[in-house]
Amino acid sequence: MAQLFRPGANSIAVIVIVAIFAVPTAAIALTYFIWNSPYATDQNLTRAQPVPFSHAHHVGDLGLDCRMCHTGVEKTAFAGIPSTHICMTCHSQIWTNAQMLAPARASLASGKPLHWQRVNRVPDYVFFDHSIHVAKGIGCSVCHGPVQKMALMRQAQPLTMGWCLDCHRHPEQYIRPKDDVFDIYWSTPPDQLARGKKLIAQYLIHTDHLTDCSTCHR
Amino acid sequence: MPSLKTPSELDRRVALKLLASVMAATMARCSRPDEEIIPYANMPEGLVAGEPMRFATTLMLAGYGRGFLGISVDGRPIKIEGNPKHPFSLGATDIFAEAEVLSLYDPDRSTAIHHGDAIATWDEFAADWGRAAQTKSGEGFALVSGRIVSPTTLARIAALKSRVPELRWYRTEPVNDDAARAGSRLAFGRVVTTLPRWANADVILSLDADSLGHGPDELRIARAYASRRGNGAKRQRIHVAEPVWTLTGAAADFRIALRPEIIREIARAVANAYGANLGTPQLPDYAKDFAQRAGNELMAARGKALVLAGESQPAQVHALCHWINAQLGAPVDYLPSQDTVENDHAFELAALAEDLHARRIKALIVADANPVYDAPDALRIADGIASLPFSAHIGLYRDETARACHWHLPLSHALEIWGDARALDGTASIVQPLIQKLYPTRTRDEYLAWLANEAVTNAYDLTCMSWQNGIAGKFDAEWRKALNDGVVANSAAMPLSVAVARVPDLPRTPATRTMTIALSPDPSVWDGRYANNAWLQECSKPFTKQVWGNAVQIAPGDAQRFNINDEDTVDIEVDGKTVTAPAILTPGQADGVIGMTWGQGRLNAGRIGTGIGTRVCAISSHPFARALDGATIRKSAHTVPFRSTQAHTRLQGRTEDLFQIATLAELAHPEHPPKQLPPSLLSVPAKGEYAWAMVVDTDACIGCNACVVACQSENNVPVVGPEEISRGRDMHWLRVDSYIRPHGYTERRGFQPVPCMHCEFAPCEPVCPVEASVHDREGLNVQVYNRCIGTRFCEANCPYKVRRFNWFDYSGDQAYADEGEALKAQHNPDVSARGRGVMEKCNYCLQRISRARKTAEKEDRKIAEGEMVTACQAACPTRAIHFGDLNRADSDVSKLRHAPQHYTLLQELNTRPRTTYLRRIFNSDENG
Amino acid sequence: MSEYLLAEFDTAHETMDAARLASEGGHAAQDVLSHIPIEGIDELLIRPSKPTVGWVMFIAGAIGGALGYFMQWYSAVIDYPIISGHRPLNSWPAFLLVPYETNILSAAIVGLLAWLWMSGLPKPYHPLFFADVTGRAVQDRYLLVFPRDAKLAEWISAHLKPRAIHEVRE
Amino acid sequence: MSTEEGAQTRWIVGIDSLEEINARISAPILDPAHTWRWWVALSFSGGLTLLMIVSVTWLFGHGIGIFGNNTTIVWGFPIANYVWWLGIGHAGTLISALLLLTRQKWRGSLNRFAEAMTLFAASMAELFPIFHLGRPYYLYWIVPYPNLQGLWPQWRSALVWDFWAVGTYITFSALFWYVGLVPDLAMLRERAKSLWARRIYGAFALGWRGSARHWELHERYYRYMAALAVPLVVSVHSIVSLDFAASLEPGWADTIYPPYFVVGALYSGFAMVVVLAAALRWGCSFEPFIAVKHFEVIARVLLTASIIMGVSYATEWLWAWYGGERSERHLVVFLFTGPYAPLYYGQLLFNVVIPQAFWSARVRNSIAAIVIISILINVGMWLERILIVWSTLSRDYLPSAWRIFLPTFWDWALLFGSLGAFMFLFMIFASILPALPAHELRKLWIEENAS
Repeated sequence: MAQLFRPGANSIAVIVIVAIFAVPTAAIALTYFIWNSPYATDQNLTRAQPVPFSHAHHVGDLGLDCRMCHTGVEKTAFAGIPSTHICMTCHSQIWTNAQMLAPARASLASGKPLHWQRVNRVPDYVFFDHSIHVAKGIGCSVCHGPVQKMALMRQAQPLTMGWCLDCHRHPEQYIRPKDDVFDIYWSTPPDQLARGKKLIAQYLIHTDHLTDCSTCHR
Repeated sequence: MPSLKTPSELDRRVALKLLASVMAATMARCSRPDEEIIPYANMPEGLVAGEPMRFATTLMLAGYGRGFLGISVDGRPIKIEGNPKHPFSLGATDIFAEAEVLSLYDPDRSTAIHHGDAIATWDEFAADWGRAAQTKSGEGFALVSGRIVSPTTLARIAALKSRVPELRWYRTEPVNDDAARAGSRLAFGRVVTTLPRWANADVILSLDADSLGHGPDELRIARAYASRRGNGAKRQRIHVAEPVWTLTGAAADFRIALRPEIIREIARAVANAYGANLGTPQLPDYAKDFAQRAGNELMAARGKALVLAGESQPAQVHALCHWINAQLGAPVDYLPSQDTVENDHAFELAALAEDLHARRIKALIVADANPVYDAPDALRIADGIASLPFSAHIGLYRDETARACHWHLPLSHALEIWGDARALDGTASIVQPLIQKLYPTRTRDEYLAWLANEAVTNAYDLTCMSWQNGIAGKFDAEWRKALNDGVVANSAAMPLSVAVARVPDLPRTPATRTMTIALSPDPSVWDGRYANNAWLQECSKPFTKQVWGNAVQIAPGDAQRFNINDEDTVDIEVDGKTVTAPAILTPGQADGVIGMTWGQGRLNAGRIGTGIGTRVCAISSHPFARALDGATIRKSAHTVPFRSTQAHTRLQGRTEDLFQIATLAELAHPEHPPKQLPPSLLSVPAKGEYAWAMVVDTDACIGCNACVVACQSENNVPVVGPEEISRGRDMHWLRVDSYIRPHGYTERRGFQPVPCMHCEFAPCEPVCPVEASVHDREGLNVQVYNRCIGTRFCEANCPYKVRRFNWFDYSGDQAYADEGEALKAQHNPDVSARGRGVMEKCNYCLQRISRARKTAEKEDRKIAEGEMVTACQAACPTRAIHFGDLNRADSDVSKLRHAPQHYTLLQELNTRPRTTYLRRIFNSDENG
Repeated sequence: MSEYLLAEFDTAHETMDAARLASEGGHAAQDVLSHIPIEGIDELLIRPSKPTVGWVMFIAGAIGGALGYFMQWYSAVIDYPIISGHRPLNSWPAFLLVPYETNILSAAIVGLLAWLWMSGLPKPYHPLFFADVTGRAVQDRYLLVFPRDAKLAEWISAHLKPRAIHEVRE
Repeated sequence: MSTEEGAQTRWIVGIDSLEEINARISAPILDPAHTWRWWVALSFSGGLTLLMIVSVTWLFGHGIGIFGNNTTIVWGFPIANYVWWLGIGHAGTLISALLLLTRQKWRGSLNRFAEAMTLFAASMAELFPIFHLGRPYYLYWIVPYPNLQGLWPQWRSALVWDFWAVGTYITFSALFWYVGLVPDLAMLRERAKSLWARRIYGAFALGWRGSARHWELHERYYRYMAALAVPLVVSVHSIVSLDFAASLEPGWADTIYPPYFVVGALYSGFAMVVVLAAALRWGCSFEPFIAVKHFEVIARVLLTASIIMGVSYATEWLWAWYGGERSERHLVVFLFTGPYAPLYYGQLLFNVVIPQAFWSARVRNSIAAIVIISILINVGMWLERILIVWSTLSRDYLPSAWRIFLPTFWDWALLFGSLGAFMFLFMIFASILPALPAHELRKLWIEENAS
């Protein structure tokens, strides 16, 4: 008798001891990786919309300005989802009988609004304000990506707090001249950092306050 | 203020019916359900989604209108603020105005016509009314209402009278001015409204006149009062003689507590000094000193001296005061009374009872009044109504009177209606809706117009009709301006020139040995009409700090005499009727006087108000009497809990350094130089772009609680309910601490509003393990709710105990009284609703700072001085709360920080608060 | 294939004497199995052990403590400086407590691993367990371990006078 | 202490052989003779454990509003329970480590179960701060871990220190305890009857053979751990005391707190050791190992600690008076005259007055008396903990914030539930693991019988 274990038990014992340390570490790392992945942040997810509105067509092909439909973006926290009325200013003239626009026509007729599925969102304890970002030279495409290429709207950035902080800590990486805010084709110039710093000074942005909790949470 | 366009005004509200806030409430994030965005089908013109808009409107207290601004977001009224252009608001609010926005969404509001207990249709009511109204002359028809000074409503009553000529209108307001009316008749031979020009008085003697207490004139007087505070020569001196504490008494420089019948002797003493020759006043020695000093000072300040009498004093005292004021050349205006009914209120109520029991009434309409609750039981109003063939009640709630009547018709809330009102001086203002009617209700005018068979029965048209003639010619522009300003220009009445014919007689009353009950409206729920408002029920009363109930205030001497301890439950008996309530010992109250308040003990108020407290109005056979003699007091066999938010109003230990007091004399010659900041190992923080700070002037503060309710409204502060209060929990971000300190033959009282101190060396921050309590660069001590895990270390380590913890989900699933979702419509969308297990506290209205900053930054400028106003600051009728940027040397707060009366609460702890105080100053030559 | 001779003794004293004799006789024992520690006996074995677990723990503790401080300093000063009651960003007095604990924790954990590593544990399977008497060694016996060798067995029997000699074969 | 006497007489009596030691220590595990008393005790403690589980379920469902805490007394039972339990734990470590380093022979009879007591008490202790959280599911935020918010714990908070201290303490105690257990697990591996029991003990014994190298490293590591344990244990309750002392509050912001807490911890812990020792001696027939003499020695320790506690209390009064700070002074008056005064007098009576009975040799040699006094000391120490929390928060700087704490059913349920769970765990421990260190007792027996 005497031996309780087979020789392989020695290796297993060592593996168990290593695992006691390795498994939790790996689990934390994996969790972080998954939570930060587009899968968990809902990035690049398109959602079924009542009307399959294409930014690629309206912005990319037709070259409409963002503010044409998102009327509140310069004035209010919410950029604003256009009312059916705004859709129909054009579509009462063109594509008046298109099948895909039937819900919009029904909405206008009944006065019942369209129910769009939200694509970009932050938690309700984050008080994001479009107007101030737009006013201080943060372009639409910084957060919303190349909408002119999106047939269906999708979330282009992770919208996590860490992602927000990246810009709030170093806005010079992203800031652009106010005139270019709505230019979806704007690309970062090679001397962006120098330009960005100048713009920060020019726009009187107090960067120290940007990472205060109270900037976004209250 | 946004400009308003009249006709499309209505379009806007129609659209709001389809309201779809872009800000759909997000659910808990963990499961991330899909979320919808619902835009407008057709965006209403002028509306900016998610942005607050302000509309001028009018709210009524005791029938008189006061102009306010309603703040509305996405079509939901969320806040009431003062209207600077209205002379009876002057930009400030009181607790009742602030709380109306909660009443609007009250799920207990009546939403349907009732016949008995059953829901009925309009047609059924119309048929019954048709039958009742068949007699052409309208014999036996009666209308009961409170005080009505609205031109449109008066026109409706006139119209109703033309339909039923025999209509008898009983106008009876529970908190009324009967004594003043009688005194005015005695002095001038007619009823006039007396409006003191408080700001013009150097010396004021108040004979139990609670001018700074709640009422339609409070805000106007409070502002004038504030303009004469401070440490300079402009300061006025106030003498008050009163039986129980009032806000005016607490604000006085010299105060004396006397039984009501002795107070008139003071009037006699003062009048004698002017040669009235009314006989020797019978005063105790200390009262003689008081009377002499007050009399001398009044005399010396002739032309700038004022004497006022309160409702507890008989007509003769009022008349005598008019006479004294005439001798003094007092700054006081006499205006025609807006209340056109000649009879007094108590008389009308008694008449109603008599006519009911004498069967002189056959059909009764009660328009927004609650006589069944208000009237003493002895009048048996409910029995009288029950015996009628037809009775209908129009009201916001199915209250006591509604249940006595056959019919109940639901009334629209003031924030949903068109209408008009006049203020005390006749200033007219329009009642403008902020939201379309939430339920199928009608306004008082609409009901009356329908009952009168008028052609027009729509409130908007009715209101317009009243003013088309009044603002003749250029109606459109003037109307728009009236809506925009919240005041109809030049509508105030001209002062009358009246004279006091002769020295009124002042009969002596035999000194009674019995206990006298001094009655007053409840400081929180007024005459009971606000009893179902949870904010007001949980708004602690200025002196007792009681919430959710009413108490009996007795002087410590009497307590000893009757062997009653603090918070014992007592029975008060008068005229064979008994009420039971907890007793609270109140130093500085006159011996032999029991202080009680009306307004509680509602039987059918709703989920919030029913059964709270004791119905004091039951006991007297004299309706609305302010003083009842012959009361007895004894310990009760029952136990009624006393609930308060400050258990220790009678502070043990030394409080001199907490609530600091100075006399004017001391400030002129300060004994000690102002305290230097204690040294600290910590470096003085570098100031950010702004350095926000608050200075609270305890000298200006009158303890009216407007700031408390304003804060609650602005910041989505939940109520916790009586059970939680009994467990010692409350949620107010801003509390008003009450201090009392013996002084000579009386006590000195004061109020200290305590919001978060926003300490620079905040003790709460380093103890938070997760950075939920942190500083921002502008000096705000902020609480990040979504980061908070609820260790409560911050509150444990807060020397000021200003933090509030959500023990339960007070604003969600575990809300008091479980009233459902409707109340959430009131929530300010700019402020997070805090969930269970999270600490919260005052953040200097961070949402307002944020908004101000963004507005300024978009214009590439800094926030201007005075641009950023906190909710409490905005509400304060005495402008006691100052807020601003310490980085500006010329800002209000920077200057006040150098005032000689400036001090820091618990300075020795060296927490370096950003909220600091100004001392309470007594205008006295003595020291201490 | 390890094969052993186990010389069994009753007391620590006897074991010690036997180990000394064996060592002097040029047949130093490979190991001792005993139910209680015998002080100084390892010097009489073939490969006297020079355990350095103390140094390992010291270094691990020092590194753990330093990492503890670094973590705080990096997070509070470099990564996300947040104002907390206007205490200095590098609030070193307050930051000493966590390193104190990480120091002890690292020393203890690394020490445990070092103990296991140096002791050759865990070894649930070991040739010596083939002998039943090994089981007694953790209860009340003392065993000197020698390589299996018939001549050596005789020498042991003659010179060390053990209570018994056991052979271990796999 | 009693080194002199210890040298004169034996600590282990009535044992004839090493095998008897092994047999006696293994008996409760391998040949349990469970009497009805044992089952009653197990069901009683199991029932209380169930009560704890119900309480916690209720707590998580309804929120911490179910406790008696209020706006200003934001801390209540859970914090007091935490401090109390953790304090109890400290005696185990100190007995084990300090007595090892000072080569006290009476350690051997106590250290194993005292360390188990440490583990269970510390486990009970660390549960309470979790129960007390408003949002316990976010507890992990006080741990530095990679996160999407880019946030870290706030290192200046005593609660973060607590986390590291208690986390280290529990891990450390478990290691220390386990390392000491290994040779005994090897013994059980050999003595257990069923193959599976042998394998399980065998797996945890790691293949311990008692080789010279094993012993050499074991002794060294164990001794280094003991050397680390003493500063650790002092730091843990010092840090716990900083939950209060690193504040601004009257009655809390005292420099005396850390030593006062450590002594208090030792005091309540030794008292709990007495109770457990008496239970084991009686329940497991460990009379030969746990002698009256052991109790006598602990009684002396308790007496010393009670005097230190008395001095500490007096120092607080002196401080308040001499310091002259209004709030501090008022707090002392409040303790003596306020609504908590009966509790405060209880605290003084149980912690300071009654233990003075230990001056009497007769009391010191009566196990029953020592056990009763120890229980009273534990009650007294709990009162001290709850009063530390209550009194300061009830009487803060601003009188407007003065409140009184009224405990609820759930406050008590969780306290007694944790006592039950502790007892339950301890009974389980005593039935599956050797409650006394057999190898150390064998060594001691050999030493004592060498001459």
